[in-house]
Formats: sequence, C-alpha cells, structure tokens
Amino acid sequence: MITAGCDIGSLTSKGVIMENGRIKAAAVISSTSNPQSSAEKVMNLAVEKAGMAMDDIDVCVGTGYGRDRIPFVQDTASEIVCHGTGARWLVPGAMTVIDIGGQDCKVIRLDAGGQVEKFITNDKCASGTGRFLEVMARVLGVSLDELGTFSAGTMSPITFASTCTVWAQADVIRHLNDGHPLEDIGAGINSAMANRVSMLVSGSKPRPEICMTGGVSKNRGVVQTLEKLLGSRIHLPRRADPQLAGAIGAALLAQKNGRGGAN
Amino acid sequence: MKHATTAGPIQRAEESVQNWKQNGGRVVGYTCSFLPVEVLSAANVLPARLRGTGVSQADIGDTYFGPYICSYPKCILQRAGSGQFSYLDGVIIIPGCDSMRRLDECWRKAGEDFQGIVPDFFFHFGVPHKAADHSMAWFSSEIERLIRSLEEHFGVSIGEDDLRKAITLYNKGREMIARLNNFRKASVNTLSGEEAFALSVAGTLMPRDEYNQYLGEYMDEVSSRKPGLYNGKTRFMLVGSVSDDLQLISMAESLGGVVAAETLCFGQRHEGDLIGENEEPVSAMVRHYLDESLCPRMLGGYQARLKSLKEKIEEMEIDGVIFQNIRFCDLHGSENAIFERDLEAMGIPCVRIEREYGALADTGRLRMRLEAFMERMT
Amino acid sequence: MRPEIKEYNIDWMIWSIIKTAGRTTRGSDKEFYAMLEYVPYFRGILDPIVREGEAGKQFLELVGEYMGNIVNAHDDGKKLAMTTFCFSPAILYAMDIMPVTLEAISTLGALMWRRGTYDYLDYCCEVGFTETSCSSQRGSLGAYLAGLGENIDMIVCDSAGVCDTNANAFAFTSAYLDKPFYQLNYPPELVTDRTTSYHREDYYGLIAFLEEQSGNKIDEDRLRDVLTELQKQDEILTDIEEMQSLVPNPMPILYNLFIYAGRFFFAGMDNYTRMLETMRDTVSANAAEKKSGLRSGKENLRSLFCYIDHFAVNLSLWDWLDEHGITQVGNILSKYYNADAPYLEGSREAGYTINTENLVSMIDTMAQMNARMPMVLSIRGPYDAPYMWFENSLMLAKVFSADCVVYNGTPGCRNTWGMIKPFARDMEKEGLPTYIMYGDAFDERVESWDATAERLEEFFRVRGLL
Amino acid sequence: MISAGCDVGSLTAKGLLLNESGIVASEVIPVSGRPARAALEVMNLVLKSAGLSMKDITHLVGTGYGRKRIDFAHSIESEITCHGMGAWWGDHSIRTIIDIGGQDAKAIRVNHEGEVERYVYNDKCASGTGRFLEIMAEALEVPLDGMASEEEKSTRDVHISSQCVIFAESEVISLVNEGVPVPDIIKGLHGAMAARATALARSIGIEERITFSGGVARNGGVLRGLEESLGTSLVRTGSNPQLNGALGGALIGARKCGVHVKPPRMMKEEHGTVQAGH
Repeated sequence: MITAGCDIGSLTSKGVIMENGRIKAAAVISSTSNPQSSAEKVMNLAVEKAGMAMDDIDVCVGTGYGRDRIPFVQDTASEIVCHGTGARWLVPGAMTVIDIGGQDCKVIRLDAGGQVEKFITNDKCASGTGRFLEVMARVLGVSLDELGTFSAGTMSPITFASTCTVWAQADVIRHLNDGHPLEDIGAGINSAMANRVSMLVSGSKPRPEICMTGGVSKNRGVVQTLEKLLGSRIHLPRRADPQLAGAIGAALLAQKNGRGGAN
Repeated sequence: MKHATTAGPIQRAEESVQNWKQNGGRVVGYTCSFLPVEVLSAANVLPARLRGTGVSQADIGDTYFGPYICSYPKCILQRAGSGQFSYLDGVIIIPGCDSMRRLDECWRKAGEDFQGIVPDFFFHFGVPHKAADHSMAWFSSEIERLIRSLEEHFGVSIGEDDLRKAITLYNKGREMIARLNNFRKASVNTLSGEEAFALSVAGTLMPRDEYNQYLGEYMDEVSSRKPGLYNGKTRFMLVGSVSDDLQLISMAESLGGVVAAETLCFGQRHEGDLIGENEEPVSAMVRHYLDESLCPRMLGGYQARLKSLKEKIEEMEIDGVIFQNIRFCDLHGSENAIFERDLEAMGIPCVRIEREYGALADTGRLRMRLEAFMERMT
Repeated sequence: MRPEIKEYNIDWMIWSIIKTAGRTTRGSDKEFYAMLEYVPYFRGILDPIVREGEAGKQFLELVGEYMGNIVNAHDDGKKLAMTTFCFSPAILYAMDIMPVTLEAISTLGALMWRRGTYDYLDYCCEVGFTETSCSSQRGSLGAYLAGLGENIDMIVCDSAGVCDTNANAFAFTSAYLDKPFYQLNYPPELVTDRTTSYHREDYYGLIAFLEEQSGNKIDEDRLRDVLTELQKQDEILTDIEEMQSLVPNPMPILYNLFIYAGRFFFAGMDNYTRMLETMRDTVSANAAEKKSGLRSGKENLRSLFCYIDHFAVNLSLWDWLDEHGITQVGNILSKYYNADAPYLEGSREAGYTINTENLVSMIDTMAQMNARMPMVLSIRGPYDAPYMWFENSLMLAKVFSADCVVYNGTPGCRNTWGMIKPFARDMEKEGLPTYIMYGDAFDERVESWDATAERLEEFFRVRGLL
Repeated sequence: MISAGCDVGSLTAKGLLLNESGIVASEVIPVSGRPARAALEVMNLVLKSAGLSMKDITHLVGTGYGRKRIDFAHSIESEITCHGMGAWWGDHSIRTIIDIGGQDAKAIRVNHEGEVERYVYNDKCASGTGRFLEIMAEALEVPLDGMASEEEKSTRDVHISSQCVIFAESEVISLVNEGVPVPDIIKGLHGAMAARATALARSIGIEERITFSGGVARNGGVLRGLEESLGTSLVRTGSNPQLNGALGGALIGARKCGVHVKPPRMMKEEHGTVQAGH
C-alpha cells in the first residue's frame, strides 16, 4: 500500500510518500500564507520525486497547523501523535521525543507500543522555539547552520535573558557593540535555547532512549548543551531528515488505519 | 456566540440587569466569589459579578497595571475606563489575589484621567486567607462593616430577617444548580458543559428570584430531552483560573468532548453548598464563604481540595481533567501542577495549559493540545 | 538541572564557601590580596565586604554562623523551620528552632555564583511551580524541592495577605514535600483594634504550631533575653538612622545590606548586636568629620530604594552607586518601625514598643513587631491608604532628604507591579523623580546587570540628577 | 558652524548635518554587523551628499544603541534627550513624544525648552516595537512599507490578543489559515501596537500636544490607531520622524557650540500627513 503524510506547519510544509514502511520520496517547502496551496505544492513535489501521480496514493493523512485546510487528505491527526509515531520510526526504541518546531516545542513520552503516554508543550515565551534561533541568527548575521556550530565548546558562552526572544536581541546587539566574539554570543544563544528546552524535558520525567526531531536537532550547539543539562545522551534521526518526523508519522498512521481513516 | 440556546442564559441575564436598572433598582459590581452576595440582596441591591469579556484592546488596563499582571483585571479596568460599567451604583473590590486586589488602586487612579468611572460607593472588602476562629471573627466584622456602609450609603436598613430571606432565596438557587448537575451525570447526559456554565454565569448577574424561576423553566426543558444525548463523548473536567465566557468550554466540546464538571474561579464554585438557615445569618455566611471555599488562595488547604476534586471526578465519571491557568496566576498555576502529579499517579489523565484571559489567543495551540489529549485517552 | 549540581547540598556548599571566606581575613592584607588572585569571580563579593573593615569581617562570620546552624541543626537535635525574610526569626531562636530563610539563601547564591542560582530557579519550574513566581524564593527553593538541602521539619510564612507569590511558594512546598505549614495572615489595614487583636490571635496560633512541631514549650526567660537583645539592636539602629539623615550621609553604602541581612539572620541574637555596635562607631566617626560614608567620600545624590535592592552578580549595585557618588538612605528592607524610630515622629502608633514585663506582653510585642516587618507593614493594603507603601516611602524620602526614588523588584512581584505605575506617578507629583527598574533582583537572565546599570545611569543623567 | 548627529540604532543608522540656518543633509542606512562601521558609513555618506568632510564638523554628537562605539563622536547623549529635543524642535508646542523604534518604544515628556521632564521605556517585552511589525510583515508576506496601505482595505475588526511577539506570529498565522483577510489582521496588529504605545504615554501622564516619532511613525496605520486611542490628533512636524534622534543630537551639538538653530517654518498639516503616511 502507498500512503502519504502531509504536515503543514506554520513556517515549513512537508510531504512524505511511503510504501510498506519505506520512504519513497519526501519534500520540504516553506509555507505560504495559504495552507491549501502549500499542501498542494509540497505533495505535487513529493509525488513528482517519487515518479508517480496523486491517484497512486491509497491514503493520505494530514497534520500541522493547516491540516484542516488540506483538500486531498482522507483523515487528519494531531502533531503530537504524528511526531510521536514518526520519531519512533526514525529512532526505534525512542521512549521520549523532543520535537522543536518553528512555533513550539513538544516533549512526548511514548509507551512500549509507541502510543502517546504523556506530552508537554511550551506555553511560555517563545524562546524555546525554532523561531528564536532564526531571529537570533539574523541579528548575528550568520546562517542557521553556522549558528549551530557555535557550541558550548567555546570558552565563555554569554548568559542571555531567556525570557523574551525579541528582547534577548537587545542583549545580543549590546554584546555585539561591546565587541564580544560571535562564537561566544552564538554559544550563549544556543545554551539559552537548550536551557529553556531542558526545563520542559525534565518536567516530563523523561525515560531513555531520548530522541530529538525537528529542524533544531540539526543544531549541534543546542543538542550538546541539552545533553549536558539532561545528563543523558540524545539520539538523532539517521533514517531521514528530522524535520520530516510529523509527515512520516502521518504516513505511517495512514498505513495503520488504512482507507477510511482513524477513530 | 454559536447557538441561541447557550447564548440565551447570559444574554437574558445581561438584559435583566439592565431592566432592574431601568426600574430604578441599584446595582453593585463585585470582583470575586468571596463576597456574601446575600448581604447586597438583603439591601435590595443587585450584586453583579464583573466580567472582562469583549475587550479587544488593553490600552487603559496597561496604563495602570504593570506588565507582569494577569490579563483579567486589566480587561475589567479596560471596560471600566471605557465607561462600560457606568451603570453601576457601587463597586466592591475583593483582594482575591494580588492581581485582583490592585484593581482597587488602578481603578481609582484611572478615575483621575477618565471622568465618572469611579462610583461613590467603592468598597475594599478584606478576606482572610484561612478559616481559623480569629480570622472568621475578623471576616464577620468585615461583613458587619459592609452592612453598615451599605445602609449608610444607600439609606437602607439590613435586618437579620432580611439576611435570612436572602440566604433562603440564594439557597434555593444552589439547590437547583445541584439538581442541574444531575443532568450532566453519565447516566443522564442531557446537558452540555457550555449550557451549564452559561447558566451559572447567568446566576452571578440575574436578580436571584428571577434566576431561580428561569433556572426552573430551563430545567423543565432539559428534563424533556432524550437521555444519553452526549453519550460517546470524552468527559472532561475543567479546573483552574477564571473563565467567564464560553469559549474555552465550547472549544473543548467542539472537539467531540463534553465538559461534565468544572471548578473555576468563576461559576459554580461561587455557589457551593447550602448556607445554614437556622443559625445567626452572618456567622452562617462566614462559614460558608471562608471555611468551605475551594480557592487556592486559602493557603495550606491542598489536601482538602484534592479530595473534593477526586470526589467530583468519580461522581461525574470524568475521563480526563483539563487544568488551565491564566499567565501570572501563580495560585492556580502551581497548584495545578501538584493536582496533575497526584491524579496522574492515580491513573487519571490530565493536561495542563497556560493561556491568556479573554478572546482566546492563538486558538491553534490550544486546539492542538486538547485534540492530542483526546487522542491520548482513546 | 545540571547533573553535577545534583551532587551538592546547597546549605553545605554556601556554608563552606562563607566559612573559608571568613578565614581569609585573618591574615595580613598582603596575604589577603594575594589570595584573592585565586578566586577571580568570588573576589567580587569578598573584596568589597572585607574592605568595609571590622563590620565586614563580622558580617562574614555572621553569615557563616547562620549557615552552620542550618547544616548542624539536626546533629545538635534542633528542628529546622523553612521561612521567609519578612518573618522575624527572633521567636524561632527563643524556641530553639533554626530558621532556613529562602530569600536569604537565594541572595547568597545570586551574589556568589557566576551562574547565579539558575539551576534551582529552573528546577522549581520543572516540577510545575509557575515560572512567573518570584525568583527570591525559587532561587533556593529548587534545591529543597530536589532534596538538595537540609531536611526541613516545618514551614512558617507570614506573607499571606501581603504577597501571594511569596506565601504560595511556602504553601506549594508544604503540599509538594508534605510538610506541616503555618501562615501568619495579615488584613489590609494596620492599626485598627480588630486588626491589632488579629495580629495577636494569629501569633498565638503560630506559637502553638511551633510548640507542637518542635516539642519545645515557649520559655519566658529565653524570650525575654531575645527581646532585651532586640531592644538594644533597635536603639543602635535608631542612632544609626539619626545619622543617616545627615548630609552627607556618613553611613557606608554596604551597611544597608549588613543591617537587613543581619536582622533577617539573627534578630535578637548578640552577634548581630556586636556588628551593629561596630557599624555605629564607624558611622559616628564619619559623622563627626562631616564625611560621607561613600568610598569616594563625596556624595552627589541621595537615593531611596522604595522596594528591594539588586542582588544578582556580586555586589554590583552598591559598587555602582558608590562609584557614582550616590548614597542609599535605605529601602523597604532596612526599616523596622520601632515606635522610637526617627521617621515615626508624628505617627508613633504605626510602630511597635517592646514590653518585656511578662509572657503575655512579650508575645504581644512579637506579634505587633512581626506585623511591621518589611513588606508586611506597607504592602498589605492599597498603596495610598494610611500607613501604606506610598505614605511610608514619602515619609522616608522626606526624613532622609532623598533626591529621588528607585523601584527594583522581580517580575514575580505581582503585588507591587500591580500598582508601581500609579505609585511612580504620584511620587513624581510630589516632586520626587522616580525610576522603575525592570530587571530581576535575583536572576540576571531577565536583564543583564550592564543593561540595568546603563538604564539607571541614563535616568540619573537625563533627569539632571547627576 | 557644522554640527552633526549620528544615531546608531539596532536596525538603522542615521546621520544628520546642521548649520546656523537649519538641516544641511541627512542619511539613513540599515545596520549590518558592527555598529562602529555603520556609524562611519552613514557619516561619510551624509558628508558626501553635503560636499563636506569629517574635519568640517565642529561638534558631532553620538546617540542610539551603538553610541558607545562611535569613536569619532565629540560627545555622547542618551536617545531620550536626543529624540525629545529633535521632535520638539519641529514644533515647540509639543510636550509629549511617543517614539517607536526597532528595538524599543518610549514616551517622553518635555518642557517648553525641549528638555526632558519624564520618560518611560516599553515594558520588558518586544510587542509594540518596530521589530514586532517587521516579524508580522514577514509572516503575512507583506512588505513593511506596504502595511499601512494594505490596512486601508480592511473591512472588519480583528483582535490580536497574544502579548508575546512569537506567539502573536503564530496567532497571525492561524488567523491566515482560518481565512481571515490580511488587511483585517494588519489593522488588528496596528491597533495592538497603538494601544500599547498609548498605555505607555498615559502612564507618565500625557500633556498636549503630542507627536509620533521613530521609525514606526512612518507607518500611517499605527499613527491612525494612536490618534484613535488617544482621542486627539497628533502633530505632524513634516520632518522624517526616523531622523529625530540624529536631529536632536545635532541640535545639542550646536548648543554646545553656543548656537541655537532656529526651527523651520511650520509645515502644512496635510503635507505632514503625506510624509507621516508614507
């Protein structure tokens, strides 16, 4: 059976096509202000890559902020379930999933069967979200990837006001003006981020294996500091782009529930 | 609001406040469930609990309150400053929590910039944080002080009989609300949380006798419904900070759940059990309002609150509890955390949400949480 | 919380640091300064304190003794009571119970450690205590919630009715750790009869609770010793305050910290009296020479801090003020409202009087004194009500001829953030430039000290005060 | 005499030259990387357009976030003093200035001499700053300068309730997903900003007349919102509100040389509107 998952996030949209539990093709685009067109765009792209047509897809499940406005899905599921399922596939044996997306940060605890047991999401100020890093990278005038290389490895990561994303910029700018090295500031930003996330993770009584999905898991600086704060190893997805977790989960659910959808 | 049926009670209540006013009646607004409304009713003054709904800007609220303050009092001040409470003959500020008690200063100071928003009768009603003998004594002296100032200001006299009558009148409503909740039981299941909550909000506005009658008629209609109307829906209980509009509940129910019980800073918590009718009225009210309160501001009462929460969960056969607190509401926010810890340990699914008061901010995040919470339970 | 932090007991950690610090002053200055090279960060607090001479040394010993009492309490067969800064520990000492004052310990951590108390602050949030709650408790509470402090036997607070987040921190802890809890609760008024008797009744409840939890009966002679000592301390404080009103203010700026920290640690104990005596000598010596207590010896400006000081990162606030020739005539923490205090002239009824005649009069004294502790006295009611925050601050500003008023608190301080804007407006109407600091007194992550100082300096310059 | 003001903000750097008879030249450039470089760049630019060189400047005043990095400044002044002076100079009847820049918002009250009496910065939160609008414009895929004109197409009120910028962004995105027309959302955003600025000004007590200064003042939508929530019309000085900081700096510089530069003749209100609206 050929299934698809379509994850329309606030910043990026992802599409995945799977056949019998294997990824045939995937696509990631940045979301437009119209979820419907984002969905069509990204799925067409995936279908193209897979060298097939939309009709070849037996079941498609949608998730993400825009899931209710995706025209071609048979069913939808919440981000939590999809990311949980996707993460378990990306990192078999994962019991605790940390997913940091553009607009929020989720910690999901799974049971042995991969069902969601407990989850927490970041309600507080946005300094624990992917957006935080994007905004900061822009202020520093470096790319997101470059920012990720500034790890606590540097001698003196600067302590930041982790209370307000945009306010923290004032501090970043001040440090720039005082001529602090970019690396130290960048490392400071990553630690602030990691610190924020670790509060959420520890609060959820994490069980090993801990894995991390979402774009931010590509940021070495954050991951390393987070491992240090949690005192345990964080497993990173190898089987596919960690950003795809939600879409993969959706595709897997589509397969599990078959045509007609869940519930 | 969506269906006329649920908008009904609150609209109806708001209208009857205006009618009361137009017929020359007096209305006094108050801010917290610790006020013995019977006292006002005995003075033939209509007690109307102040709501912060329908506010779209906080320019007045933010002028006087600092940044780290709950948005609820800010919205009330916003309404006051923009003249929406000008019909009030008086205001009673209750220091229910730190954010609310500063409404006293902020409202009066706003009066220096916005003419005519501070009624002559502006009363700070102190409420102790515990129910020891001496604090009950102090509280009853505070009730006496309120009685005297009402008599003085409104030229009325409030005798023991008036208080007794008022207590009986309010008890009648309390009994009916207790019966109303039977319709929410799993075995009957003919009343939505949205309706039930709308009715209890109406109870904080309407003249009581009118309310009792209205509630009676409403219940007749409900009892004619086919049992099991909401069977198959996830049964939620909603706990925590103030919520005086229907949005939160209606959202939970729009996702295929039914809110079968709630204990919030607003609504049924105010009603509680009956007030003793055969004893000295003031001391009876003192016990009811101080000793039987379920508000976390009564420090050190966690175990008692956990107990009553458990009982409610069992009685109403709750599937999952939604704990919510408005940002900066530390009293509910942190107690919610211990509730969650202890209830989850008993195998009762819980979810904890922090939100802003008022027109639901970023509904997306809230919906996502509740949906995932339901998926977790099914 | 970082795993390595979980290896240490907070009380022991602070105790050993302070104890060692105390020893460093025993050698010669040369030795001392040579030693400072090896504590590059800690010198930031050690050096300024020691530079205050004898009083500074006594202060270090005082803190060391206080922390030692906590660490050794159970070995010495004493009970530990977790409590708050605005609760007078005198009654605990009178009943042989050792206080664990959260805000005091948070302050020590915030002052001493490069990473402040971040791990403890955040741990509280990890277990669900709201992050919007006050950092003054969270800064050390996290350690006790995580089982990284001495095992607490009971919890007493006196902030109910005065400060929700403060009282809630203790209520939360009692529920979370399942510890016995007693709250002194204060009505929104001060001098009415019903309130005076409320203070008394409530305090009898406290004593009953303490007796039950500690197994020690209240002892008349012991209480009298403590109160007699308190009497002495109040007299010395009054002398110092008299001189504080001189221009220039002869009191070294760091003494402000010594005065209230000492009071919160050891009210009614003779070690605090000794430190106060030393301080009085220095202040009167300066006064005799009409000399300012500032290091520069030059006083450009007199500031009243209407709430609390800024404790994050060493003693930066006081260093900064000192450098700029700004003296501090006090803050809400350093005034205790003994009826004889110079600033109570005309409103003596607002103060308390010590009466050691018999047990009843002494308990009554304790009750009325505790009802006038910092914050407890003036934050309980509307700020513009009689005896409350505005009247008090204005009175202090006048008595000590302050040129300006500065507010500093924490984002968790619901009760002051709910009224500070109108409060500042009214102060300005009285002709007193008033500045609202937005930082967090205990958590530099909210606003870095440099940023805070920059804004502070901007205020003094733009308003033409400097 | 040539006095100069160099205002290095968090997003843009401004340079302005002044002589006895008024403004000689001015420039605005975006800040990228080190403020010191931006300062030099903008000054060279403005000197070039005036056909002058650094040594012609009698007194240069540095202000703004990066002021401490302007090594060639003769003196440093706070943004508050400069914005107060700069805005007041355009119209001496001005007593209250609402300034919204990229990083923060301020309300300043000045006396009849343009000297600061009271001022306040925005709360420790970035909603209500220029950065807020910037991020929202991105989320809505509308150019920042196009926001105001977009708003004019708005037909109904939308309320943006989230205080946090990033959450406001996700709120905006879910509004878009719900199909709410972009102009309505923009109107809501402008309204929210205006409300915060109004609260800021009221908290120090407003004195008529009022003007709107700083980068965001170029946004006619926020300006309209302000006039609505303040219930009074604001003074349009006609000068580019973004330049007030640099202008104030230059004016203070001139005073240090003992020169009091005469204010320009009052511009016509509607002319100002065009300016402010653009």
